Amino acid sequence: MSLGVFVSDYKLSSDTLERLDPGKTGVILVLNGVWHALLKESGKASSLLDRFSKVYALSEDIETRGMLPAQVDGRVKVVNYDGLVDVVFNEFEKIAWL
Amino acid sequence: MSLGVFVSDYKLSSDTLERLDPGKTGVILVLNGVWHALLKESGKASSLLDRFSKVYALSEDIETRGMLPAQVDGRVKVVNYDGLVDVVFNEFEKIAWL
Amino acid sequence: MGDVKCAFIVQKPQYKGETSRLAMTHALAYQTVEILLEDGDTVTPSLCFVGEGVLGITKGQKAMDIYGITSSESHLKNCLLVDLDVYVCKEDLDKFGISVDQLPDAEEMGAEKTINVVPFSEIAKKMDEAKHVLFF
Amino acid sequence: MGDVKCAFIVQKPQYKGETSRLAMTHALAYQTVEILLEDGDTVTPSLCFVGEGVLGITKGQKAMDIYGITSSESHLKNCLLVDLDVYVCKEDLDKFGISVDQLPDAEEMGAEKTINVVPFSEIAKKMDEAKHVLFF
Amino acid sequence: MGAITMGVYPGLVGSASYDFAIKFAGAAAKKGHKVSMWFSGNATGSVKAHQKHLKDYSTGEKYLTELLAAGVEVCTCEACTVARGVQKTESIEKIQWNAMHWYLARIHSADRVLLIGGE
Amino acid sequence: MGAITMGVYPGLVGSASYDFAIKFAGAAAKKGHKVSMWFSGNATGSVKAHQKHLKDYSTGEKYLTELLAAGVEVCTCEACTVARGVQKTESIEKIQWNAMHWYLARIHSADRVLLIGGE
Repeated sequence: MSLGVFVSDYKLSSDTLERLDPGKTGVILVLNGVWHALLKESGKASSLLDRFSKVYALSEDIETRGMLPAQVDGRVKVVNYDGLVDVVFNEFEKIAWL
Repeated sequence: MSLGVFVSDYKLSSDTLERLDPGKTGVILVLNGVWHALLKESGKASSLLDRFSKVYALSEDIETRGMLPAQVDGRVKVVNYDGLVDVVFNEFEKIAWL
Repeated sequence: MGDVKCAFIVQKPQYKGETSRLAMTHALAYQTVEILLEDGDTVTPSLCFVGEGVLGITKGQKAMDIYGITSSESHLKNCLLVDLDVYVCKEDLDKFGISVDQLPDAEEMGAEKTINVVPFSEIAKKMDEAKHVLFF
Repeated sequence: MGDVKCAFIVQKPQYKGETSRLAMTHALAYQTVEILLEDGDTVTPSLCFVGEGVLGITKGQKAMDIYGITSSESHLKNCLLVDLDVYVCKEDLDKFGISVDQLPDAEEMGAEKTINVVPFSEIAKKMDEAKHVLFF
Repeated sequence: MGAITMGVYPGLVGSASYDFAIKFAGAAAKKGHKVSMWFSGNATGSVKAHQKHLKDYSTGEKYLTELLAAGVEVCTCEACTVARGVQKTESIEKIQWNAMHWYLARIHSADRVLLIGGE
Repeated sequence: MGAITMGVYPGLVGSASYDFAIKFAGAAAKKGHKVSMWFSGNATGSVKAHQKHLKDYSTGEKYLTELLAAGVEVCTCEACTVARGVQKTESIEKIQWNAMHWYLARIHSADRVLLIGGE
């Protein structure tokens, strides 16, 4: 897995994510990006979770918003800041903030 | 015409505009909002121009971006900062920046 | 001029920039504005959450524990406590799958007001009735 | 470590915040970075414009006349002048109806490089080849 | 002539919406309208005096000083400003310092209110 | 242990992405990684000393001071900073002042680069 992309917003303001090869890209949900792991808009989970097989979400940002890690979609791996540091150094070759 | 809404971005990050009554709302395109008056995305002008009958665009922001008022869609009235002040005081009862 | 009604429409989610939070703190200031006005003059904001603005106003927030800042939940409770009218768009809550039970109240603080969950048409009416509309 | 390749991907339009402009000014700094590095070490950014990032890079900009600031056009020309590789996504230009003729060159300043209009797949390749990817 | 109260929130040095606010305020004042500006959030950083005006940065002290000279009233949110480490003694002259109710009071007397809140 | 270079651009007081940058830098430093932070754009306003830490504002001097004490290297873009009226003498101690090539040099030696540029 080559590129880890940080997503920090719920509304995606960028088309870039759709163009990245999901075979070489993982997603790290932080800040308001964690809503992708929590909400079912009109009953449906975020399309990000269908598209990318490796998805992380930051527990501190989930709890800041009054939500619980237990409410997170099963496909998402929840990590705290400490764990996120390991994800950045060990799970991807490079990272980027979209 | 009651509410004049400033649109300052090209990508619309808000659903609010779609929900406003076009019979009571006009649009003022400034900053990157002027791209709505200039671009034909995949050959089609911005849907804002179909939806709202009263649309203004700021000439200074068109020219800053290297475009010319002549390239503006015919449904849009081009004003400069001076004219915009009159639009704000005379054409709408209230204004808002979306 | 008497009372000036304002519609404060929050459409950005909490916890990104400051704008959506400033909607609440500015609304709270309606309590003290009379210091600067003539007798009988008032400003009355209605605080309305629509679109993505309904994100980040649910209860149980841990912003103080984690980031050391006052939570949006806490600001919202203060708004209720000082008798501001607070409206949250029902269609948007439904769309995001957020239930009314997840919204906070400030009963334990002695607030008489609660959050009004209303259709967007009600919020549009607040905008119509207001002299000024401010999007946050 | 020799040369470190970076892909600078500009996806925000010019003239909103500073980020998309800072992509160019930071790329330009590659000329002077050797002051701080060991002999033989270099950093080579490729400057790529994609999505909305292709907005605000066309020629004829009047930013200096109107707002008193250096135009993005001028920064872009400087990038060409110092031999940076600049790529603009063809699909995005086509989508927005911007023609290649509208893009500036810096021939009159003596630049040898010109803007490369390329399919997105070429830009994806730059990201693959780079050690670091920075989105602006 | 009318009165307009402008709120400038996360407008910042280098932000196009801040530039817009400054230019629009100047145009309205030139036409004889009364203009009151309220700075909150990150816009408050811009009241710091002794800014170096570089061509790469879209706004700065000189524009604010011109506005003040043209009779535009500018007030910064005191809490927001000191949170950014800028003290009243370091402020551009003639800028007022007050709390949020100043903004609401100026809204009360305004014919038009424009809150520029976009990030 | 690795080295990470973080660019913080329009991150600001009151901005969640700025808060993230600070907390992440702290977590990485705690694990023994070398952390270098480059402030450009509006993030540079945050190097001003004597910030009043209010509970309503998410970040401030105290977090930066803690990072510096933990060995995190912080450098601000000099041009961006003086454009905002903040002089070197008014800066939080131990923050470096330099030009953009500082950032590129730290990118050269980094294992990971994270540019937080979102507005």
